[in-house]
Amino acid sequence: MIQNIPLSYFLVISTMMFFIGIYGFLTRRNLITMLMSVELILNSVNINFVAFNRYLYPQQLQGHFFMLIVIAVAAAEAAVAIAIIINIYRNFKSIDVENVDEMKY
Amino acid sequence: MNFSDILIMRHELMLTVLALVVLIIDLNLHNRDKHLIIPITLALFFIHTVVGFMPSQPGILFGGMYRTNALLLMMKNILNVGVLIILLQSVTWLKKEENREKISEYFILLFTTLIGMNFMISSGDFLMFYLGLELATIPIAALAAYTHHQTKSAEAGIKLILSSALSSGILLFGISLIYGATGSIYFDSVMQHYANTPMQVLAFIFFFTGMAFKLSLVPFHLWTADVYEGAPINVTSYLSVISKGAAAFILIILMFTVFNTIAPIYNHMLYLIAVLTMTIGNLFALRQKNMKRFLAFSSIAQAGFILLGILGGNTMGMTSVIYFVLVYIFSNLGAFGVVSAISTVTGKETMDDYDGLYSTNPKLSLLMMLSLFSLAGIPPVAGFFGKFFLFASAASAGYYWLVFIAVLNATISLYYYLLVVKAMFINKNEKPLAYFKSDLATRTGLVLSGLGIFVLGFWSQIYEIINSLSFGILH
Amino acid sequence: MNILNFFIIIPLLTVGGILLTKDLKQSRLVSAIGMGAQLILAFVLVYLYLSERSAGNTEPMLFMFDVVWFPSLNIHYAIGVDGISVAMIALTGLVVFAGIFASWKMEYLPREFFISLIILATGVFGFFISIDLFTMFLFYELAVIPMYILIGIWGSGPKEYSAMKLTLMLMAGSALLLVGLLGIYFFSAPDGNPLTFNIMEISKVVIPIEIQRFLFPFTFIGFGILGALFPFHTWSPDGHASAPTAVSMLHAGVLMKLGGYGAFRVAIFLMPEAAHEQAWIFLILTSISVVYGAFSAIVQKDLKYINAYSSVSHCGLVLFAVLMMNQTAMNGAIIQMISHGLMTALFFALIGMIYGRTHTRMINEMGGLMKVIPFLGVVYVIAGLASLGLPGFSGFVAEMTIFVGAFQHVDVFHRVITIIAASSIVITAVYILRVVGILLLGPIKNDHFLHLDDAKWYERISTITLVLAITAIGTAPWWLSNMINYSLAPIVERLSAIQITGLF
Amino acid sequence: MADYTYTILIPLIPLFVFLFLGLLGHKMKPFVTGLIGSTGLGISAILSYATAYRYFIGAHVAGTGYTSIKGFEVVWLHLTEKLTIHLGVLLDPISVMMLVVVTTVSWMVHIYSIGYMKGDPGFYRFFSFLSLFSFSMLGLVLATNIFQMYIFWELVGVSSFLLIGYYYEKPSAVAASKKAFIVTRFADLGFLIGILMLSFNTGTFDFQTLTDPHGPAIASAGGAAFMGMSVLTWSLIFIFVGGAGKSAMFPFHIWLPDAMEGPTPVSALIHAATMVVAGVYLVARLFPVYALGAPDALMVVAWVGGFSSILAAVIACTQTDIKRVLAFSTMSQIGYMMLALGVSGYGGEEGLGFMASNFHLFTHAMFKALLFLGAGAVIHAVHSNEISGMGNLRKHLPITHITFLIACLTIAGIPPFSAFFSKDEILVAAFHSNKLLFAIEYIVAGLTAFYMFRLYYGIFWGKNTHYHHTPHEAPKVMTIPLMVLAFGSVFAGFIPFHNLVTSDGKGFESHIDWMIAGPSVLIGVLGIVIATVMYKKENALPNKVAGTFKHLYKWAHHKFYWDEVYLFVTRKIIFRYISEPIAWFDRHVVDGTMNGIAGIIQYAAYAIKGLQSGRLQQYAFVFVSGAVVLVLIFIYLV
Repeated sequence: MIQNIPLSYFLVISTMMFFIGIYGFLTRRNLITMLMSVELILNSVNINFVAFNRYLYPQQLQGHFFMLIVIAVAAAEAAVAIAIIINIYRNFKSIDVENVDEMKY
Repeated sequence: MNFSDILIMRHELMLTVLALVVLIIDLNLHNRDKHLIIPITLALFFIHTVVGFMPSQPGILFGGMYRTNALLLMMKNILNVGVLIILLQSVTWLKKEENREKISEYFILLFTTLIGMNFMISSGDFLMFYLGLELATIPIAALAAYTHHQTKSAEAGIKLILSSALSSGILLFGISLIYGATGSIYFDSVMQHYANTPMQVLAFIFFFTGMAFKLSLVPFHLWTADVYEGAPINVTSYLSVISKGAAAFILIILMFTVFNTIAPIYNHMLYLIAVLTMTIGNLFALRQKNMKRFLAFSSIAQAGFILLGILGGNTMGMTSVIYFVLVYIFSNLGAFGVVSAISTVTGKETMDDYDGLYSTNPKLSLLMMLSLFSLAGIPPVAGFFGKFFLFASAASAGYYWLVFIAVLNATISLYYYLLVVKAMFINKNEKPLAYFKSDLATRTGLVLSGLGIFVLGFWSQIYEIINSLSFGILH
Repeated sequence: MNILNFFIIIPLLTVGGILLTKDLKQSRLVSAIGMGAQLILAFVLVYLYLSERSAGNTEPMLFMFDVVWFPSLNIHYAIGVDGISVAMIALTGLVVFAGIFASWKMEYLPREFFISLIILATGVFGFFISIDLFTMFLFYELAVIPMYILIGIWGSGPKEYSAMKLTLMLMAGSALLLVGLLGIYFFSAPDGNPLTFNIMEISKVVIPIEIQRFLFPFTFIGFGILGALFPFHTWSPDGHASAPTAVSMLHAGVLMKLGGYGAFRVAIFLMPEAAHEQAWIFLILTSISVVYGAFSAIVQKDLKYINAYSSVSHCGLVLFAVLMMNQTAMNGAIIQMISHGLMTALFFALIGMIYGRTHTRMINEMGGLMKVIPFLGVVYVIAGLASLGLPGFSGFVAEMTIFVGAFQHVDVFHRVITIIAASSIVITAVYILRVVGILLLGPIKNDHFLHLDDAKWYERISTITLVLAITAIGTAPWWLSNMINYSLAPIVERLSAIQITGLF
Repeated sequence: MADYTYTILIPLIPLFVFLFLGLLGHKMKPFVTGLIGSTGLGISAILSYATAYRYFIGAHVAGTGYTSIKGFEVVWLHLTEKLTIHLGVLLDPISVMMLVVVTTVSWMVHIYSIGYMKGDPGFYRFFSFLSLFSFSMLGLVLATNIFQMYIFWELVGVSSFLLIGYYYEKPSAVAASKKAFIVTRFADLGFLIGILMLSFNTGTFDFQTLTDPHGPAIASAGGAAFMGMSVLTWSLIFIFVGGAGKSAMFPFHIWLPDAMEGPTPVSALIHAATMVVAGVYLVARLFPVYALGAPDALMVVAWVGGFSSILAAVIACTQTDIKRVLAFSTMSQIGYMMLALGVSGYGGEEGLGFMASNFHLFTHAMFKALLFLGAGAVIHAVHSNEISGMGNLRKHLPITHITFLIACLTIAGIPPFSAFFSKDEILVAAFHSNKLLFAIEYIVAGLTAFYMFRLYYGIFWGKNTHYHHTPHEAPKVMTIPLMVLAFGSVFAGFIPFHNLVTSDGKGFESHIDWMIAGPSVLIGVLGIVIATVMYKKENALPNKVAGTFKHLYKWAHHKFYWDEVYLFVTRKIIFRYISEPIAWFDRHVVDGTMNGIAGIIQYAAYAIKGLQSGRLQQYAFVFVSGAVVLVLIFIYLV
């Protein structure tokens, strides 16, 4: 069944996710949403890894493991990021990224 | 694989143990005795640094994910020494009342990132590299936000973590494409398969932006100044020196090995980015009044110089980059050490506060001046040698105009370094910062960096060792 | 131990000694002893050099000493001297010695002052003894940077601005220079030998001409900026005007000579083919320097500016003569460097001493000083006469050697331009006499000046040392000239191996 | 060949005296310094006389020509393979003659100055400067090569500068000394260029080689040409420019009248007898080259000399400062000498002009020094230079009066005073060469007699001036030199110059041509008569005459406005239109560019600060665009 779906479909999906993630990162004002956008990017990477592995190099597992580790790291990253966002909320009373521009020039 | 094999990961293992020991001690100490952690940790880290210099076997672990050899050890040792100086310089700051409960956090997070960097340097595949990179980045974000009650610190934290998340996302995308193109994440096999196809160039560029982020190359540098300014000063010096140094090390290894096949393309790119980085870094540094921000931009410009060595593309290039980073660590730590000492005692961080500093604190002023001269590349301090070798390696590849631009930029940078010198030595001030005496640790840290600035240049042995090791790697 | 190493060691020991001192009295004493020893050493070197030569030693460089420093890059700490560098070293010794005495009353931060001054001197000495381009460049930069501090802290007027301008322009010069030096290095061994920074080694090979065409302007302008080449000379008037006395002396007297010496020893010696091709451009620039500097000096009102522009003119003549590329003109260039070094040091010393008494450097605020400070007045006149090229003083010897030498050039263009450059001797007379007339002669304009003291003993030491040197060269030029000529011969031989073609 | 090594002492003694007095003079009594100076010069003078005797008579083999002898020579500076600057002593008829002139006048002036400068605070300075001058002048005279001559040429220039500006607190003296130095310096540039060209073409500085009729200099006459004249001609013209500057020939004459600001003995020594004739000496020194190699250049010499002599004579008639009258008279007489050289040929009778010129130089030195010293005695007595402040002094100053009268008669060319003979030879030479120049010289002879007697009557006769205190005769130490020089003026004419000082060293027969000499004496007498009518008794005639030639008088009185022209050139053109714009250009354009570069960098630093906006998403945007741009460039463009 999977053989009927060409690799390029996955790649298109992952690329779209990648750019949606970037778009979200650039446009969403809420810090949490920005973090979610990053997760989108990371997930697009995961799809890439898995797809490449499954289609092109089915005899090995490097892509799969990479995906697993990325997921784990993303979780850790999110944890630290959210902790800092809480800190931001305490200091700025807001989690709007537009407000976080005390240091500039 | 047996036990003795695993010992070739000595640095990483010891650091892990160190972090755990700090944690355990912290748990067992009463709240009012927390400051005892500081001397214990310093002593332990000192032992770690010394042990790190003991010779070790080159080898490969985990089926090629981890590798080590004399050059990589040397890089790690360089970082260790830098961290030792930073730890010494942070003692006064850590002893402050407000930090009492968080002392161990500082050490643990710092050691964790150092572990990450060590792994990153020793990585034999992209997976280990990525893990090391994230391990080296995420805790720093926490460190940047170390001072809870300061908005600036929190802002620095969020800016760092989100920017780095984005950049590592893009980097990962690059890695996934590399994997797709070559079918492997191991450096050795990627190197053999890497070719100049559009997809692989794209993959390389995405990968490179991630590294450029760490090295804060223009235009991927914008987080740098804000984070440096907001983070506690010692974290800033850690970021600007150790983190950047590690990134430079791994970048040059990867450039010279994995991506060597597309060197004709990335050389153009590096040329462009080097010019941009030096120029824009300098232009921003020109008008900074906050010392941390000032040093942030100066370190951006310095990163541009590092690219010159990579452009050399030969043993000389590699040697000069490593040597430059070594020199840069000492010079920048000298400068940051002074800023840190002053900032911790008086809370003053702007250039105007330094007016007339020489009349009250001559030694600090002298060290600051020498460090700045070293950063600017003025003899007889080591920075001159570092810069000269970088330029020489770029010239060896025929990039004379780039060298010219770089030296002109060094001249511009001299201008703003001299502004600080002028503030300290020339400007008159009714009320210069009062005389103060730093504690032993800070002074040791400052003296160490001062010594380094002098010794590294004249003692050609160091350069020669790096050179022979680099030669071993590249041939 | 090689005698030349002491030229580095003694200043460093002196700096160490000053660090141990506490106040002005001790630090100036230590400096005077150190630099006195250095001066004696310089004369010993001259003596040793001459006796080596008369013993029949025909090596181009004597007292060679060579230690590998960075083996992988083939960088050596290589030192050695020929007649030219010996002469320059003697000059430096004299000027530094006089400079220490000229700053005998440096009340503000004396230790720092003397340390910076001596570090500067170290750089200069090191530069002149180096025969390795790397160490040469290192010492060059080492000599430039203390200027910032010296001018910035102890200067006067818009000192921060001037110091910054001077430093940055000179550093920009060294940017050009660095490119040139690296280029020379990478083409120093076309036939596969290890690359080298050693001047004597490089001079044995011919750098490909197209490379030379690229590198020569970098190197020459790089050194030229320090030698006040038009239009890169503007650091000089401001810098000199703001600098404290001893610094002006050292800077105009010695540091600017690094430019001429380097242009000659590196740019032209190592890249003679390109030098021949491109000389005309720089000849035009230098002859502009010569005339332009002199004209500018005519209307200046500040004594130091007058002298600074005069230095532009005189140093332009050095580069001009170097570019003529024949033995006599180059010989003249070297003598001119020494002569100008001594004269201008003397001038700046005197200006400093006069300023210390009158508290103004504006000539129109002064007048008739000869009456009240006859010693300084007479020495000023002597310096002026030396500067305008009066026989009996060194300036005449230098200028005449240059003009006669330059006029021997086969090319008409070179001879015409020589005449243009020679016309500066009239303009020089105009501004020198103008200053002497307004400053020293005539009635006393200001009653405050009636009670000025004449020179103190330390000021006398400073000025008499220089006057003696100037007259010694001026009346007995043959030994200096022969010493230089001997060392020039191999260099000129290399230059004349090239087919000279006229421009017009 | 006789040994003349000792002649090196002649210049060296004054040098030592200079150094001795200059360094230690302020510790000695004034009179002692004067004595040391005079003694030193006296020894030099005696040595010179001995040398002259040996050279012309003692060691000379009768019947042969006078050859040039190098008494002494050392290498001073080795320039190129061919060109070497030597210092030495060259003895030939003209240099020996000049030795006598210089040492004699200088000695007299030294002695005279002991009296004249009495009480002056800078007494030792004055004597050391005088010695310096004597040294320089003797070095110039004895030069073996043209470069040595240039060296001492500059040195006499500076001693002249120092002596003119001796009263350095007087602004006019300072200005005059500056002017003298700069004008001559400018001319010296020509000299230098001439030397450079000459040495480039001939490969030698040495006079013996240069003046050798078969030497390289004359051989190069046919060489490359420029603007219709050979390079040799050009180089000799340039050299003559130097000579004209020193000898105050038109158009470099303007410094000479102002130079009278110096003490009068200085004027006598430097600006009458010795230094100003250096130009003549220079041309005479190179005369064979001029005559054989570049007759065109010689014509220039003749015309410049002729024009200068008449210009100066006209101006002299209108001046009221006695020293200035004498200064212009000097210029006029030197014009004579130049003209004589210019019209002369080479060898034997052809070289009459050469001989006449040197003859006149010799006699002129005597009588003009006498005139100046006499004027000095007058000034010493009345403390004024202005002729209007004098009159009827003959009773107060009898010795001065007599010697001055002798000098006036001499310069007017009245036989048997010495100048009659020398002037006559010049006129003869001019007559055989160029009638127009000859006519000019006749007029000048008349004018000379007129203005000299105008001066004479103005001082010693004329109106009964009332003096604040009675003028009295100068002391012995001043009058004795006057008498010595008067003796010289009277009898110098009988020296057989035509046997001694000739263009090729060989003597020739010469006799007085009364066809020419007669009218010239008459013209002289006419001038004296007119002057007597106008100035012996105070009357209205002079004003009337001045009124008649109003414009001419006004122009002549203002020295034909040459000073103004020079002022215009220096003040307006050089200062305002060259130097100031250059200085402005330097500060604002050249330096402005450098500052501008710094400004642009600063501006750029401010202009791009918006990049660092502090907003995270903008950072991310730049980051992503950076990546995208890199991708675009390196995938699609490269």
